[in-house]
Amino acid sequence: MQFDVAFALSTVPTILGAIGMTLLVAAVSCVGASAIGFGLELIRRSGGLGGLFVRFLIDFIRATPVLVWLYCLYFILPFYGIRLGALATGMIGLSLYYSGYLAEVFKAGIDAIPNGQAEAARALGIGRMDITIFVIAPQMLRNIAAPMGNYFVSILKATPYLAVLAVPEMLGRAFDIASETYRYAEPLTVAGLIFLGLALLISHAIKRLEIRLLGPTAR
Amino acid sequence: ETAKERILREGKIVIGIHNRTPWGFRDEATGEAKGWHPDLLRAAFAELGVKEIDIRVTEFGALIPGLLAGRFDAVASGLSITPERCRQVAFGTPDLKVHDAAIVLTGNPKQIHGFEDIVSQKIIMGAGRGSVSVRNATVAGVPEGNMLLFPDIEANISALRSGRIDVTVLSSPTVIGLLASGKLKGLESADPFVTTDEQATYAAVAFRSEDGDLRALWDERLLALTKDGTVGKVMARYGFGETEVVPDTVTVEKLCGTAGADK
Amino acid sequence: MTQTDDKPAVQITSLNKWYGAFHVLKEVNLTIPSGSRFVICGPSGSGKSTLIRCLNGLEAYQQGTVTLGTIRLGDNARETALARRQTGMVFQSFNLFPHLTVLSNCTLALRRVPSMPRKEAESLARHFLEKVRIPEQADKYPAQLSGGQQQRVAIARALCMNPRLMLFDEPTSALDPEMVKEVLDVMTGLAHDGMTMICVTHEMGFAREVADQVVFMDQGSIVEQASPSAFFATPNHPRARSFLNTLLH
Amino acid sequence: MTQTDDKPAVQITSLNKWYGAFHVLKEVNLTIPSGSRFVICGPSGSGKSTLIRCLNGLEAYQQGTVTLGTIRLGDNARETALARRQTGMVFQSFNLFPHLTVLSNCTLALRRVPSMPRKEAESLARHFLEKVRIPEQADKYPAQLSGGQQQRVAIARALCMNPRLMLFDEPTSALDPEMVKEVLDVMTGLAHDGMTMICVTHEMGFAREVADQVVFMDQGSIVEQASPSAFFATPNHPRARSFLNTLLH
Amino acid sequence: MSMLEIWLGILQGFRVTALVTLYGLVFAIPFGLIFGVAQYLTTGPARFVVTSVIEFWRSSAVIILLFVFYYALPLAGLALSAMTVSAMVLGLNIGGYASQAVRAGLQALDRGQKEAGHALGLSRATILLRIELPQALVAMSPTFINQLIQLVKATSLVSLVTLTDMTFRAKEISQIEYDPVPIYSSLLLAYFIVCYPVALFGRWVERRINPAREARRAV
Ligand SMILES: Nc1ncnc2c1ncn2[C@@H]1O[C@H](COP(=O)(O)OP(=O)(O)OP(=O)(O)O)[C@@H](O)[C@H]1O
Ligand SMILES: Nc1ncnc2c1ncn2[C@@H]1O[C@H](COP(=O)(O)OP(=O)(O)OP(=O)(O)O)[C@@H](O)[C@H]1O
Ligand SMILES: [Mg+2]
Ligand SMILES: [Mg+2]
Repeated sequence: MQFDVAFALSTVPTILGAIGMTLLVAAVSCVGASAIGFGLELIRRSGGLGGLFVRFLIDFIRATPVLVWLYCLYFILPFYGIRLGALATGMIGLSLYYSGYLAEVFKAGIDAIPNGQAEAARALGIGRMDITIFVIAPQMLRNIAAPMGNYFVSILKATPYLAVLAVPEMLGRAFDIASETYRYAEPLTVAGLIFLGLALLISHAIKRLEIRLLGPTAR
Repeated sequence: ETAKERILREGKIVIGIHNRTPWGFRDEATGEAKGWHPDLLRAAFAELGVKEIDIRVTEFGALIPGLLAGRFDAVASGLSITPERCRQVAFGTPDLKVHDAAIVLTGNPKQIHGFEDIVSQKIIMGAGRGSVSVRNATVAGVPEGNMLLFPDIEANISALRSGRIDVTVLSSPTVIGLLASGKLKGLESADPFVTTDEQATYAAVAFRSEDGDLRALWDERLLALTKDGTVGKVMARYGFGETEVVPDTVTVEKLCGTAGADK
Repeated sequence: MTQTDDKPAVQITSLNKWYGAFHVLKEVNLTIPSGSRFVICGPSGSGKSTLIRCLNGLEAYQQGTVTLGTIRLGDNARETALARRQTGMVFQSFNLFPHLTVLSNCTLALRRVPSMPRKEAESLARHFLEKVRIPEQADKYPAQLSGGQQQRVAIARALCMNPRLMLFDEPTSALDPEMVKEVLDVMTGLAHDGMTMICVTHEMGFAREVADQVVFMDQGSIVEQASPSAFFATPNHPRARSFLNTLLH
Repeated sequence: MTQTDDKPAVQITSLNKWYGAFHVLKEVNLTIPSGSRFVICGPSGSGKSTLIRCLNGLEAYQQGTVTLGTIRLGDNARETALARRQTGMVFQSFNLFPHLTVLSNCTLALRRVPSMPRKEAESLARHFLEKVRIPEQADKYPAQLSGGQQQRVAIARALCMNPRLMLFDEPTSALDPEMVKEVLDVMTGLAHDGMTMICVTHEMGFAREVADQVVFMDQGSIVEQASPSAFFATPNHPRARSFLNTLLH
Repeated sequence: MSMLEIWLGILQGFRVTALVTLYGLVFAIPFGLIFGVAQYLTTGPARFVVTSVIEFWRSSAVIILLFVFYYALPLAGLALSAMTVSAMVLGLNIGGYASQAVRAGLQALDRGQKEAGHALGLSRATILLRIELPQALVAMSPTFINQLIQLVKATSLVSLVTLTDMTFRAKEISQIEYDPVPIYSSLLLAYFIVCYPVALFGRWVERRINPAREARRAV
């Protein structure tokens, strides 16, 4: 079996046809995971029973594989009367799963902000909510652009797991081609290169964003 | 040394399976290979002194790549003969006729008895990604949007149970094996599920193209086993009947079409 | 600035605070009349920062009362919040918001807390930036300023809230020697305007020139309180004497 | 400590350094005789740290020469390394190794560079810890010490290498006022032992008491060099005058 | 099968999960250390090469790498065992992430540490080994522990290359049982039991490294 470049090129349009689905799932999951993760982190910081529960929840999420989560959401929840579509399950599953990781990232980002920032804001009489939105969150973002970008890349790379839910994303398309033609090397290499390209693109964009965020305010 | 010579010398053959009843699976109790093709292989090679059947379990999609990469000597997991596959591997004599069958909820509430019902009632159908059933369904007019393609059979069953699909279309031996396991509470096979002869496929053991001598040996042994009734016994063991018998007119060459002629 | 002159600006009675088992403030009593300037000094770890932070609710305490004007802290959540807003604080490490321009640093609280319209908030902020003599830096980010300029922004930011009382916690100790003077000059200006001020500092020149009273703390207690002239000339407490010695070596 | 008295300890000629387009050191010439104590002062950003860092190879420079004793830096890699080892440096922020005990901080370089046996290195280290008056802290970690103690460990660590020249870059400016004196006392002791010292500091009391010469830098140039008494009494350069003014307000 | 039987059945895959993890560490640790340090020390073209190697392993989709290394490389004459391929691909993928932590840890160190070493006349190697690395590795150890958990969970992909790990055992059982609720709950539990203690250990290390951090609540 030789690597057939012409065949590889012929698979590109089919595989790229699913790039929209892959990007949609990845983008929605990145936003969802960030939002849920930030919420979880705020609850954890507020302490109390809710904080303890969230602490456990975050470690629980981190201690279990994403695939099992997707299975549970898709195949087990319907037994309890909750029926989500495959796409919704995939996006919710990835969002929930990675929210545990992003909560950790947010924690580190917030911990790195000197105490004095919140104190100065409190001393000015600014309310808790406003401190979080206007003082903590923007500074946190500057601290965590890089690790957050890493997890965005991870989310992108996790989209092939949605194959178990019959969501037609790029790697699934590549396997479709493979199972029709029984040539594996070409479609998988093409899919691999597209994923690698997308991942590098995201990393690069995050680096640019980080530089812009730090721009005039860094010393 | 060819693969055949090595196998005979070592008394061991390595087969690839994707762990699927009744095709080829690891027995939970003994850890040995069982199933339609492993049983035939064992019977075929035992007399030649090849006593050990070493199994490599992998995903269905990795069976042919694994064979080509030399990870095992044969795929003994119910692979169907198709012209595309013939370009990659060398199939032995077809040994089982396979047609589509369907599993539905007990009582078959939507009265599904063929692809026409699925098309006319706009039923959501499940099937295995890359399986022959998908191709048959497409030809029969089932729109892509009404098919959910899962990577494995458990997912199909789970999806059926959780109401995500109304029917899953699988190969008849698979359905027979599933129902024989007695684990499909609340499910049954859609009886009858009408198919045409054009939709039928034929399973065979697959070898590497360059191992022509090994394939020839297998074909020879398989013929002998058919004659002495061993094949019939194995068929009965897995609940296969008349409908699964391969007609004499069907040959590898015909099934491979022009593609097989290249080899 | 109008002051309720009949009431002291700050009244601290029997204040006690513990960090776990560590008794950090011990029976602190202090009365600070409106319009007066107090300097607090003492060795490191003696509780100066803790005391001053108790005055605007950055630290909780276990015993005693703190009354700001007519409001006793902790009695009533709404009133306590009001009292805190009327207390400005300047930190040793400036604590400017690095992601906001100088102007936004000053207007953030105005726009949020009394919900002042943008225009009005900005003109108020510019007024105070002028007062601390850096009106031209309004659109820069904190990182683009020298330490002395940053601390002056911090003072302007606190002044924007129109505080009745200003708290300073070692405002010059993180500064380069040349910049100390810029900040002390601004503080002296405020003192001359009649602002009530409590200032933790080791700048004895400033204490001598500006303070009404010098308070000396040691190990969580106020061990001496006197006018600057009396304190520098004849410190009573032996700890204060040795402290002044090392300071003025 | 023996010194090669015929040669100056440090000889800087026509030193020029740029950071990109920014000319940070401009034609600096300076001769520091063996056994002398120089204090360098000047406004922030005038290049004091950069100059002192050029003396032990922490900064590269583009023009000019730096000669330590008989060795011209950069001529010969082995000799340069030797000269650097004979130069001790104490930083403003201590830069102790937080993962090592005080004793290991002091012995690390001894055990590596001259490969001294453990016993010998430790007894040498304890000797210098005694000299800086903290022998009892040998087994603690830096984080368990006060700032003044940490800086004294840093001095002991540098002394262990038996340097011919000690460089200090604002060794007291990160310290609490009471701890400044501890460190200055140790430094004064070293000066009285005859150690050649170059010290960037704004502690004018120390300069007056200990220094042979005060060097005043501004914008990358040495603009004035004089004995302390002359410098404090009648600074020639207008920038030096205004600087002394703000410092001694 | 009872829940307990299912669970014990899944545990039969534990040996492979553990072996791939441990063997994976043999790849991950040296790769993370060497490439992290190399990226920290190099500049210019050398750094570009180092970064490219790291990015390849870090940003590629693991499934595709497993497939290519196991099924395509033998065609080029290099037949590695399933265990070696799994350990190498998963190990180097995690090692790629670890290298970023190593580099970040080194970069985050106060510059004064290196300078103090130079001023004492220590060689660059001694400074790296005795001063910088010990501090950076300790500071980043919670990250490394998280990455260890990631590695354990990533072993769920090795069934693609014929290894029978816990996830694959669950699939095997599910094709006898066809009863997703107990099977996937058991699988969730199996991973949880393996990973949660590690996660807790990570939390403990985190607190020990920076006791102040727990107490610090900026929000
Ligand atoms: N969060 C805390 N938990 C435990 N102890 C604390 C805490 N904050 C401060 N302390 C201790 O309380 C004592 C008083 O601290 P405080 O900061 O008020 O001193 P200070 O007089 O301001 O000192 P400095 O001049 O160094 O700023 C110190 O011994 C300090 O170690
Ligand atoms: N790595 C660098 N790149 C560019 N400019 C630098 C760099 N390091 C220092 N500078 C600039 O060089 C000038 C001299 O710096 P240096 O640290 O020597 O000043 P200094 O006299 O020690 O000041 P200070 O009293 O604040 O310590 C400053 O203007 C500084 O901004
Ligand atoms: Mg304090
Ligand atoms: Mg300096």
